[in-house]
Order: sequence, then structure tokens, then C-alpha cells
Amino acid sequence: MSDDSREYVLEMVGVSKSFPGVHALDGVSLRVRPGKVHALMGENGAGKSTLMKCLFGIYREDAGEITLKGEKVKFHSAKDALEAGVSMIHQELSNVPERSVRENIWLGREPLRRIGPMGFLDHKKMHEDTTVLMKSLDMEIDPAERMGGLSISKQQACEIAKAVSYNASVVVMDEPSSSLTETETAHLFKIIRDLTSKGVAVIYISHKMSEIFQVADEVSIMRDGRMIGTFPVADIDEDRLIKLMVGRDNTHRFPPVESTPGPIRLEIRDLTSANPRSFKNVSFELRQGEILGIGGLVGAQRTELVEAIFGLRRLASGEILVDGEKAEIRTPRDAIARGIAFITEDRRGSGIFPLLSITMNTAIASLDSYVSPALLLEHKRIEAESRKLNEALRTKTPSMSTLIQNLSGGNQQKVLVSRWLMTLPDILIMDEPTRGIDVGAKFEIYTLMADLAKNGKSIIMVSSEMPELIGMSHRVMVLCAGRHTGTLEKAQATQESIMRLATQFE
Amino acid sequence: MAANNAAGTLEARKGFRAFISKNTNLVTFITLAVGLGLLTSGRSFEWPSVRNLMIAESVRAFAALGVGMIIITRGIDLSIGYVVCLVASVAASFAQTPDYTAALYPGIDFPLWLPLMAGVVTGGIFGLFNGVLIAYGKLPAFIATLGTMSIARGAQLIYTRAAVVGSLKDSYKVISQGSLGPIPNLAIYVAIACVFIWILLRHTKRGTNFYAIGGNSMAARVSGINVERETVVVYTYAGLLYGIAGCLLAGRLGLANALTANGMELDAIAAVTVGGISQTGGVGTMSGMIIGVLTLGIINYGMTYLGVDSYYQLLVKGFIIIVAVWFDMKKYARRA
Amino acid sequence: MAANNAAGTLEARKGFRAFISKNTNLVTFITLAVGLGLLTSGRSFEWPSVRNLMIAESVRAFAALGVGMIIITRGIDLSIGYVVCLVASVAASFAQTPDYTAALYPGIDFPLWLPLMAGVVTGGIFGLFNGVLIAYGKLPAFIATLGTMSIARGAQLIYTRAAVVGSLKDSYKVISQGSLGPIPNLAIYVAIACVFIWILLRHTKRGTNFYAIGGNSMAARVSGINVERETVVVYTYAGLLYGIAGCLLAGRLGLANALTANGMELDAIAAVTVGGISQTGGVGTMSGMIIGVLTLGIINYGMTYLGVDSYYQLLVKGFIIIVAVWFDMKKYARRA
Amino acid sequence: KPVIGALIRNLDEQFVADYAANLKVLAAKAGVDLKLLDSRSDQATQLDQLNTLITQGVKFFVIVPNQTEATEQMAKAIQAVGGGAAFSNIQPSVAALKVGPNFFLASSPESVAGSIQADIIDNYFKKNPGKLAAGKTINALFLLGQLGHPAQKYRTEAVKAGLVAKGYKLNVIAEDTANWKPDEAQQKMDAWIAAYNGKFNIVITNNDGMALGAVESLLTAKYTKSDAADGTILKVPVLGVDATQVALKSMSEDKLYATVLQDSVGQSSTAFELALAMATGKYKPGFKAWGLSPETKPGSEAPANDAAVIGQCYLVPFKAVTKDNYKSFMTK
Ligand SMILES: Nc1ncnc2c1ncn2[C@@H]1O[C@H](COP(=O)(O)OP(=O)(O)OP(=O)(O)O)[C@@H](O)[C@H]1O
Ligand SMILES: Nc1ncnc2c1ncn2[C@@H]1O[C@H](COP(=O)(O)OP(=O)(O)OP(=O)(O)O)[C@@H](O)[C@H]1O
Ligand SMILES: [Mg+2]
Ligand SMILES: [Mg+2]
Repeated sequence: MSDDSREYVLEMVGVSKSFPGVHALDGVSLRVRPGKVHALMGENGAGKSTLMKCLFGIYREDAGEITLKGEKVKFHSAKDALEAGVSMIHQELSNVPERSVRENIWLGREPLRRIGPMGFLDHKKMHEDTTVLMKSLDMEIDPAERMGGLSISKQQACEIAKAVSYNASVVVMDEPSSSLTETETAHLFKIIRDLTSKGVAVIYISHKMSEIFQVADEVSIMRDGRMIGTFPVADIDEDRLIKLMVGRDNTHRFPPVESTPGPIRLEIRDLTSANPRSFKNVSFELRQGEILGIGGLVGAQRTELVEAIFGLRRLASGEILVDGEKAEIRTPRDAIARGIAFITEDRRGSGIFPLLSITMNTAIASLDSYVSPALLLEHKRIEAESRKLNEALRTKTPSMSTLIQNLSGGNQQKVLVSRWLMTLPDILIMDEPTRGIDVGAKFEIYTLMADLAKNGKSIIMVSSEMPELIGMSHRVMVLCAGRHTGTLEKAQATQESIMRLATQFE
Repeated sequence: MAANNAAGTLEARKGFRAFISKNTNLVTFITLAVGLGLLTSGRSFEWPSVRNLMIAESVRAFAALGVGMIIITRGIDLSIGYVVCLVASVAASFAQTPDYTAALYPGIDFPLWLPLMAGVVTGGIFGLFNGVLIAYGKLPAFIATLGTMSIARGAQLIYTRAAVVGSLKDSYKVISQGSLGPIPNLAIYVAIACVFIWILLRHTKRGTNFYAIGGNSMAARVSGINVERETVVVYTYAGLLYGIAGCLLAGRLGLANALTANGMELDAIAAVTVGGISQTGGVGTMSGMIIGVLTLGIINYGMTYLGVDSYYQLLVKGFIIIVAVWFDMKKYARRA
Repeated sequence: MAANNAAGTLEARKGFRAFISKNTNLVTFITLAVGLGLLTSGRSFEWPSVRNLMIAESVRAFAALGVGMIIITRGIDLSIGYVVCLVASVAASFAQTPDYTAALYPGIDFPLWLPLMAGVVTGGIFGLFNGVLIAYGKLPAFIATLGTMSIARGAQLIYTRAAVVGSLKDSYKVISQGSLGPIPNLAIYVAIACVFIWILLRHTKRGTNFYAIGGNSMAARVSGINVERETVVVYTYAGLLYGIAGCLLAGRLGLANALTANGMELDAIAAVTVGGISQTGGVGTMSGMIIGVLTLGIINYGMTYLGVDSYYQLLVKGFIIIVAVWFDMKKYARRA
Repeated sequence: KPVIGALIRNLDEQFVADYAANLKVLAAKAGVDLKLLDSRSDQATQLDQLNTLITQGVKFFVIVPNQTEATEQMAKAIQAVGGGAAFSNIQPSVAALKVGPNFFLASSPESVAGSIQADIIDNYFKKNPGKLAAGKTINALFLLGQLGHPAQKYRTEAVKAGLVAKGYKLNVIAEDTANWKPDEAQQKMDAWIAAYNGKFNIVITNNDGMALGAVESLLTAKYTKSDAADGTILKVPVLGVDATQVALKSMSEDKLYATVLQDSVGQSSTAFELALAMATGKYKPGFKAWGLSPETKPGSEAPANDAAVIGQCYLVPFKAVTKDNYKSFMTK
């Protein structure tokens, strides 16, 4: 089977698509073989998601042809694509939070029980099919649970299960692992191998280099809306790949972190969440110029912890001390006043203002410093400062007045980093700071973190990427199910030691 | 043993509290009903009172079921009142006694199905129009239905020349005014409609689509749901329900004029919101809608029954709506 | 050279098209104004006509500026009409000629600032109440303001006992009815309010906060914006604007009663929507609001001027609103 | 071609709609360019409409105002361009008529409708004294129009005052607004029948629409008797105002007891003839409009109670519509 699979299951030829002001795709061609994992890589904004949305019938391409299983196709909606055997995991979570897991999985193709000419929902079959599906994928999710009540990673797991359940011949996965831990990602790879062994073609988009080499057979690289080339993974190495993506050499994955931790800036004492299911009795301290990594499995309550420190969640007990002084932090405003900044993990939900310009998105948290004595905003200074920050981070945008919703996910993330740098924080909390960010930008963000630490800033980095935790942190603190199970010095922090602490359940 | 028992009570108490916090709407309704019962020394529980309440709320119930479904898809409809008014006028015009000199079509005796047909079709057309404007024209529902409201109102005045369309045939009136034993026809129609809507929302694909569109229209779209078509469908269904409401209202009154049903949209929307249909979309049940209608109904009916000064009625109603919805909202607050 | 020239024209044409597609509201307004000018052989451009239009729309402009800001924060306000009605009645009650026997406070000659103060404060209190319900009570704006609408209406009836509050002092009436040279006072007040709102929305932190809350309230919270407080503020500001509207309206009419300003909420919301203030929040400008008000104003004024049958006016108005907003929406459609 | 502006309060109201319809007929007959505008119950709109017509050069008006208190301001605006106006339905204030000799009352005040209702009720209880409660007491249910609406206010006050003046003890069992709407009236009546069964002996409403709603409710509740000796098959008489065709039909079926005709033809014709006479320069003091002469002696009610303007007041009579005469009002 595998040898005579020279035929392609999917061919996209000369696909172009432009949005007002942006040439998102410019004559892109992509050929995908059955039973193979075809990785699609490229910087943020290269056009990967746009290409896949054209395939899936969400966007109508301006030019180009799509051939699926030897037949020319033109999809007008997702329904057409699904029926023709293409399914997709979308970059942004796309579920209905108020409905149950089973309803979400079978949405749009619910099993029906016929009574005469009428079809009625077969709730029982829906439930059973979901149970079977979850079992076959080794997932433990209650089909009756409300989707919105699940953690983000479980929601992502549901999306994966849903995409698989279509029995499609081409499955597109647009950054499926961005909110998964490594264990879960490994589980995803197992699912992908099962799919390919059945002859399914998988298009896999990710910014995580290691994943590509673990799972992909072929890799296509895009840059600036153009296809650079397609290579067998066996014939390419990481450096070459990065070079092709960013168009320049990039030898190191992590910059050296040269700062040495100074006096204690932030001290957390015995912090317990008001939510009984969340973290309990967590204590730690953060020093000047230190990067503190927080690791753990998904569901370890890392996000809840840092959100609580930032005043977004209520505490039952415990103290927060900033520079040795007890800080009453009830709202983010209090936290910002104390020099704390916070980049959330949910970019779309609690990060960007889609309809505001990049300038305003950057400046929104620091407007207090840009109010003239007449109480008016100093637009010129605001504009200059946000331009400076975004240029420093290489945010790719037509102009500073572009609406942020028109940027790619990674570029949106850079704007968010700029936003918080503009508040001139002493303490920067970053929850999954490089989620969905391309290698080039990642390195830039790491460099920035190192620089900030060197300049005396303190950083807390919550991350699910082990290499990042190990490569960037002075110390790694590990949570498990809301308990602080240990803190590792840089020298002791290895994948194994972190994993051990992260799985230390009671 | 004793400890066991206590635990059992605790458990039961917990279950009860969970039930209450899940069914705030029902609790509100029962509280008000019992309160009114106490104030009227139980007379509000007697059959004639219950019957009156059912009759009074039946027409509004149809409107509420329609707009309730629309709100589930995260829409809104301000055109209800004038569409019902137009429908009632159209239906009435075909049901006038033919020897009545001021009839719109004097001397013609139309068959009984015609007014019903004409009314329901009129409602459906307006619903369809709303749906198309919102789904394909991409107009915000608020403004699209504000426009159709104005159109329906103009159409009613043009059609009737602002005259009362009265003197309806008894055979038509009995459709609304009749009873099956002690149970008024209107209540039976509402019950039938409720069963249909319940099946639609709970047991059909279409109903699931409505929830999905309201909950996350992007997710619905990528799951292969034709969001535009389903949007048109929900507004059309609602329009058909308004059509039925209008036909029944004309029969109930024996006439229709330019003031008939004015303001019904706000009553219906307030009712379903009190019934827990969230304006953020994707949430709500048929029973919630009906409980909401009955809750507002009991407020109106109770104040009339008790003879509350009409100036104060508005004040009281405003406060009760706010308190009822506030109470219901606590449910979501707790979840977050 | 020639080629260069052609390119220049092309460029210019492109710029013009871009301008049009960005400023659909302005285009709609100008189209309607020019259309009316042609139909009236230019007489609608003469000063008395323009003056009439300005006077007619001035009170509505205040309401529109208020609700426009609310819609920018992704809220809505249905209480406008009855709040303005209540405000006008309160203001009027303190501005009646003291020797008028049917005065609410006969025999007392209040200073001129009192009615203005009382009116604006009343408006502000209702705005504050709305804001608190929505921000801290977590009620959907639609239903909270529906409740306050009922409360304001009840309060107006209780305060005035449903009587007309008339016979206002000339010194009060001149506030609204006077002119500065050829320019009516009302237009001047609107201009001043516009400058304030423009500065607020464009050049202050608070204005930016409004856009941020409307654009993504969760992100606004994370960015250190006190979403609850700002929500209370925007409704209070709007309430103060309704307060001004009510005071001016009473002065303009020389009276107030229970029917004053009824339905103004829908006019104001329709106007700002036509002016490009999106109901999905986070979008809109002061100039858009005013263009919207003028657009609806010119529709009303034009139909009055041309003597369109009043039944058809409703129909035409409905269609024009729909078409204007549809045209405006194309702007967003093209982007997606 | 003479031009006359007609500023009409609200065409949704039966009386006003009939008034406007007759104006159109008269204008067509007289070859007048009639500019008819509907203010939808909003006085601000009516002012805007007046301003618009004045800029168009219209000078002479027929006006159904929204409020008495607004008439002076409108009169002043018209006086400023040397025009004139006749006010119908809602009476103008004395001050409005004093603005100039070209301003007229062509109506009976709304309160007359209430007074006539009181007369009809008086007649009914004189014929059926057994229906009265002990002590010459009337136990009444009142269904009111939209609160604050002039017709609601004046009609209600007048019928109450009229009954008291005739020596009855008026006991208001319940009173509530139904906003002119038949459906609301029906709902209120349903509740009242349940609450006050047997405790009331009359239902008084502000218009026919609500009266018919009440009648329908009483019929459905079987609040009827077998004979119609007192003029209705209902156990209690129901009274309306407007004399709409539907109401007359209901009277012919012994359901509605009585109504009051506010003479839309009379009022519109009087007002129209006054405006036309002014527009064509034929008006002089004492002019006879629609066969009516202006009043000569001050009466009891404003504005016809002021000697200075008495020559500008044309009082068009209201008519009681009862069993005896209702047939003559039905369209053939
Ligand atoms: N709806 C849209 N309107 C306007 N521009 C868009 C739209 N969607 C995408 N773009 C633009 O198209 C380009 C490609 O975006 P796309 O989302 O495909 O990038 P991507 O390769 O998936 O990036 P990432 O890795 O960050 O997800 C970007 O410049 C983006 O700004
Ligand atoms: N039952 C729930 N209802 C609503 N939101 C929840 C619920 N449980 C978790 N969340 C939210 O989902 C996100 C993920 O939280 P989780 O409990 O998985 O802990 P975590 O350790 O922060 O996960 P991660 O490793 O992804 O950061 C957090 O924002 C959390 O507040
Ligand atoms: Mg992407
Ligand atoms: Mg997290």
C-alpha cells in the first residue's frame, strides 16, 4: 500500500486568497499522500490557517484548484467538505460551551430514529456512540458533561475526538497540541498513527519543532503566503527547517539567561483558592531578575494560581507580599498598580480587542501614563511607544492602525506582549507565553525574557512545554492537582524530574 | 443510625437546594402564585381564576414560544406586536359577517379556513422576511425587526384604513372562545404548541441546531450546519406562531384594530427572559418559556385582581421583572 | 505623462471608492438629502428648512448620544423614552407659572436652575440605577432597562397623577425656544454636547475604556479596567444626557405629559445604528451618531414636507432603515 | 388653489381617523390642496410638522392637537405668518384663542362625552331603579384609556362628576387602564368578574374598543340574563364612546348598552369651513360654519367661558347613542 501511494489524495494547486490589504495566499500548491502525516509549517501569518480554511470551505479562494481523491471539488461550506471526507480541528476552539459533550461531538450529523417520515434525535445512541468513541481513543470524558465545564485541554481532546469521528480521508489539524501537555500530545500522536495506518491523510500544523520530527512524514513550508517547498522529514533537519521558515539562520533555540536572581520581589504565602477544587496552600517566592517556571499537567491549576495572584480570582486565605509589603490585590488594577503584568493563556477570550487597532490594543493597559495634564490622551506618544514595542517584537502588520483581528494568531500574541511591556512591569506573569507562536518569534520572546530578567525584572512563566521550562527558568516550580509538589533548581530540572513531581497525586 | 439519618436529611436538603438553584424560575412563579393565593384567601386558586389566567396568557404564550426560540439562537424580534396586529386584522377581515355593512369585503362569506390560512401565511411571510434580512442581509436582529415592525404597522393601517375590523362570525369566534368541557380551547392550542416546540427543541436536529447557533455560531458553521438557513427557519417558525397568535386573538376579541397587541414584543421577551431564556443565546427550554409567561401573567392578573392602583402597577411590574431576572442570574454567577 | 495622469485618476478614484465604502452612513445621508433637494426643487436646502430639521432632531440627538455610548460598550437601553418623559415632567413641574392654578406646586416660584437641576439629576439617577443593575446585578441590559422603563413610566404617572404639566414660565421656555442670531439655541446645545462626547470618546481614557469593554469585556478586565465601574459610568452619562433632553423637551413644548417622548428609545437606537454604531459593541463614533440622527431626521422631515400619506410613512421609514443599515453592513461583509 | 394644513393627533384613533377621512372628502369637493399630517400622539412631532408646513407657505390650519396646553404655542407660530387655525376635539386654551381673532374652537370638549355618559347612566337607573345598590349607589368598574391621554382624563373626570352631580353615590369598585385596547380590556374584565362577581352594576369605559372587549369578556363568562328588557342581555350595562360601526352592531345585538357619538363629521366640517373661509378671505366675525353660529354667551367650560373669545367658539354637539337612535348612525 505504502509504496504505490504515489498518488495524492489531495491536491491544491495555485490557490490564492487576499483580504483587504493582505495577500494571504499567493499561488500556493500543496499535495498530500494518503496514509501519511503532512506537516505544514511557517511563521505566524504565513497563511497556513487560511490555506486550510480554503480547503474546508470556510473561505472561498480567489483562484486555484482543489482536487480530492482525483476529483475536482469546490466546497461552498464546511458541510460540503465534511461530506466529501475532509475534517478539521480548528486553531481556535470551536465548540458550544452550553451543550453537552455528546451533542458537541455529533453536532450537524446527529443520529436519528425514524418514525414514519420524521426523524427524531436518538439521544441514547448519541451517548453510546460517544462512549465508544472516547473509549477507542482512550479518553476519559463523560459524554453528558457540559462542554464549558471542562478544562481547555479536555475541550481540545473533544475536538480531536470529533475530527476523528467523521471517518474522513483527510484530517486537518491546525495546532491541535497548543493547549495539550506532552503526555497528551503523545496520546494525540498515537491517535494520528492509528489514522494513518487506516490510510487517512493528516495535515498537521504546529510550531513545535520536535513534534514535526516525531510524527510527520513530509513537511511543507510556507512563508509570506507562498509555498517554499515540500520535503520528506527524513531528508531535513531542524536548523534547515528553521532557516527555510524564517529565511535566515537561527542556530540556538534558547538564548543564554545571564541574570542572577537578587532580592525577593514577590512572596506568596499559603495561598488557597476560594474554589475548593482548585489550589491549596501554595507558597513560593520570586526574586529580582529571576525567571520562575511553573510546570504541571493540564488541570494542575497553574492558571488558576496565577490568575488569583493577578486579582482575577478570589482567595480563601493566604498572603501576597510585593517587595516585602503585604499587597491587597482584589482586581487586576491593584496588581498592575503593584507593577505586575499578566499575559493570559486565552488570547481570543481574554486577550485581544478584535475591533480595536494595534496601537490601542498595545496601549490599553498603560493609558494612565499617557494622560496629559488636561486629562486628554497623548495620542502621539501612545502611537510612538506602541510602534516602538511592536517593531522590537517584529509584529507583522500592514500598519499600526490595522485592526488586531486581521492579524495571525502569533502576531496577535506579540501585540499582547507589547501591551504588558508598555506598563513597565517589575513582575511579568506569562501563561503559556509561546502558545501558537512560530520559532522565530519564540526565540525573540525568549530573548526578550532574558533581557528583561537581566534588567532586573522578575518573570513567572507558566508553560506546558518542558524544553521551554528547562531552557529558560532559573527554577521550576511544579504543581499537581492544586498542590505545590516541589521546586527544582535549574541544575536538577529535567523532563523526568518535572514529570515525577507533576504526577505526585495524593 | 442517628448519624446516618442526619446525613440522609442533609443529602435531601442538598438535593432540594440544588433543585431550587437550578429552577429559580419555577421557584419565582410558585412564590408569586402562593403569595397571591394568600392575599386572595385562596380564591386565586379556584378554577375560574386559573381559567382566566390560562385564557389571558394563551395568545402571549404563542408569541413567547416564537421569540423564545429566536432568543435561543441569539436573536431578538421587536416586530411581534405589530405583526400580530396585522395578522389579526387580516384574519378578521376574512371572518366578518357578510351582511355587516362596514365589512372590508361586504357581502362575501369566506370559508372558515381562509382567515386562518391568510393570518398564518401573513405571519410566516413576515418571519421569513426577518430571517432573510438577518441571515443573508447580515443586519443586526434588533434593527432588522425594528424595520419590519414599522412596515407591519404601516401595512396594517393601509389595509384597514385604521378602521376597526369587527363583527366577526360566531363560527370563527368559537375557535378561540369555545371550551372542551371546563378547559378553554385556547389552553388546548397552547398545550399542543408546547408539545410541538418541546419535541422540536429536545428531539430534533433542527432544535439542536438552534442551540448550537446561539451558543457558538462559528462552531455550528464548521460542524456543517447551514447557519443562514437555520436562522431563516427559526424566524419563519416564529412568524407562523405569531400568525396563530393573531388569528386566535382576533377570534377571542371578535375584532381587530390598530391597537391590538401593541407592545406584545416587550411582554413576550420579558416573559421568556424571566423564564430563564438567556439573551446571550444557546440556553433555554420550552418549559422555561411557559413558566415565564405564567409568571408575568400572574403578576398582571394578581394586580388587577387585587385592584392595585394602575399608576403603581407599572412600578411594581418593573421591580418584579428586575428581581426575578436578578434571582435567575445568580445561577450563572455561581457557576463562574 | 499621459500614463502618469491616468494612474493619478485611478488612484483618486480608488481613494474615493475607499472613502465611500468607509463612510456609507455619510453617503446615505447625502444621497437622501440631495434626493429631497431635487424633489423639493432645492427648497429643502433653504435656511428655514435646515433650521426646522435642526430643531426637530436636537432632543433626539441627546438621546442618541447617550444610547450610542451605551451601545459602544455593547449595552442597550430601552428606558430612554419614559425616562425622558419623567424628566420632562419633573422639570416642567418646577417651571410652571406660579399663578397657574393647575400647577403641581401652585403659588411657588422656583428659581430657574431648579427645574434643570431636578431634571438632570432625575435622568442621572435612572442611568445610575440601570448601570448598577447591569454591572453589579449582572442583568442583561435589555431586561434591566425594560424594567426601569416600566418604573420610570409608573413614577411619571404617580408624580403627575397623569395630568398635563403645562403653563411653563416664558423664562424657562426661552431656554429651548430662543435663538442666537439665526441659530436656534437647541442646535447650539447639541453642538456643545457633540464636542464633549467627541473629546470623551476620542481623547480620554474613559472613552477608550468604553470601546474596550464593548470590544472584549474579559480582556478589558485583565487590562486593569474596572469594567463594572465604567459600565455604571456609561449608563449614568447617558442618563444625564436623557436628563438634558427631557429638560429641553419640556421647554420646547411648554408642557410635559405621559405621552411626551414615548418611543424615543427606538428612534434613538435606530438612528445610531443607521449611523454605524454596531450592536456587537466596540465600534462607533460621535459623528456617526449625529449622521444617523440626521438621516432619520431627513426621512421624517422629507416625508412630512412631501406630504406622504402617514400610513405609508411608516412603511417607507421601515424600508429605508433596513436599506441604510444593510448598505452599512456590506462594509463588514467585505472584510470577512 | 387654496392650501389648508391639517395637523392630526393620531390616526390610530377611531375618531381622529374618521375626522381625517371626512376632511379629505371635503377638500376634494372644495378643490382645496389639503396637507394632512399625523403626529402619532407626539406633541414634538406636531410642532415639527407645523414648522414644516409654515416654511412651505401654508397659513391656514385645521388642528387636532395633542394637548390643550400646546395650542397657544402653535397659535403664536401661525399668527406670526398671518394665518389662522380651527382646533377640534381637544379644546384650545383661552390664551390660544386670544392670540388672534383667527383662531377657533370647532368642537365640543372631550369632557362632554363624559357628561353624556353620565346622562345615559342616569336615564338607565331611572328606568331600572332596581339595579341600583342601596342608597342610590352606583358600583362601577372603569376601563380607562392610555393614562395621561386627554380623552382618558377628561372623559373619566366628567362622567364621575356628572353622576355625583345627579345625586348618585359613586362607588368605584375597580379602575384600571386598558390603554384603549380591546384585548387588554378583556383581560382586565376577566379578572374583575372573578374578583367582584355580583358586586358591580355598571361598566364604564373611555372608548368603544375597550367597551367591546368588556362585552366579550362578560359574554364568555356567561354574565348574561335571558331577557333584554333593560336594553342589554348582559347583567350590567356597558358604555363606550365613539359610536364605531362595530359598536353599533353590538348594540343592535343587545350587547353593548350605549355609546356616545363624538361627531367627527360635524367637527371636521366646521373646522374645515372656517379654515377655508379664512384662506379665501371670506371669513368675517359671526361666520356660519356647517350651519353653526359662534356662541354668544359665555358657558361654563373653557375656552367658551371667556367673553373675549366667545365669538371664536363653535360648539359641535355630542350625541348620546342609545337604543332609541342607534340605527340612524349605522352606514347603509
Ligand atoms: N479574516 C481575515 N481578514 C483579514 N486578514 C486575514 C483574515 N484571516 C487571516 N488574515 C491574514 O492572512 C494572513 C495569514 O493568516 P493565517 O491565519 O492563515 O496565518 P497562519 O499561518 O495560520 O499563522 P499562525 O501560525 O499565527 O496561526 C495574515 O497576515 C492574517 O493577518
Ligand atoms: N469547571 C470549570 N468551569 C469553568 N472554567 C474552568 C473549569 N475548570 C477549569 N476552568 C478553567 O480552564 C482553564 C484551565 O484550567 P485547569 O483547571 O485545567 O488548570 P491549569 O493548570 O491552569 O491548566 P493549564 O495547564 O492548561 O494552564 C483555567 O482558566 C480554568 O479557570
Ligand atoms: Mg493559524
Ligand atoms: Mg493554564
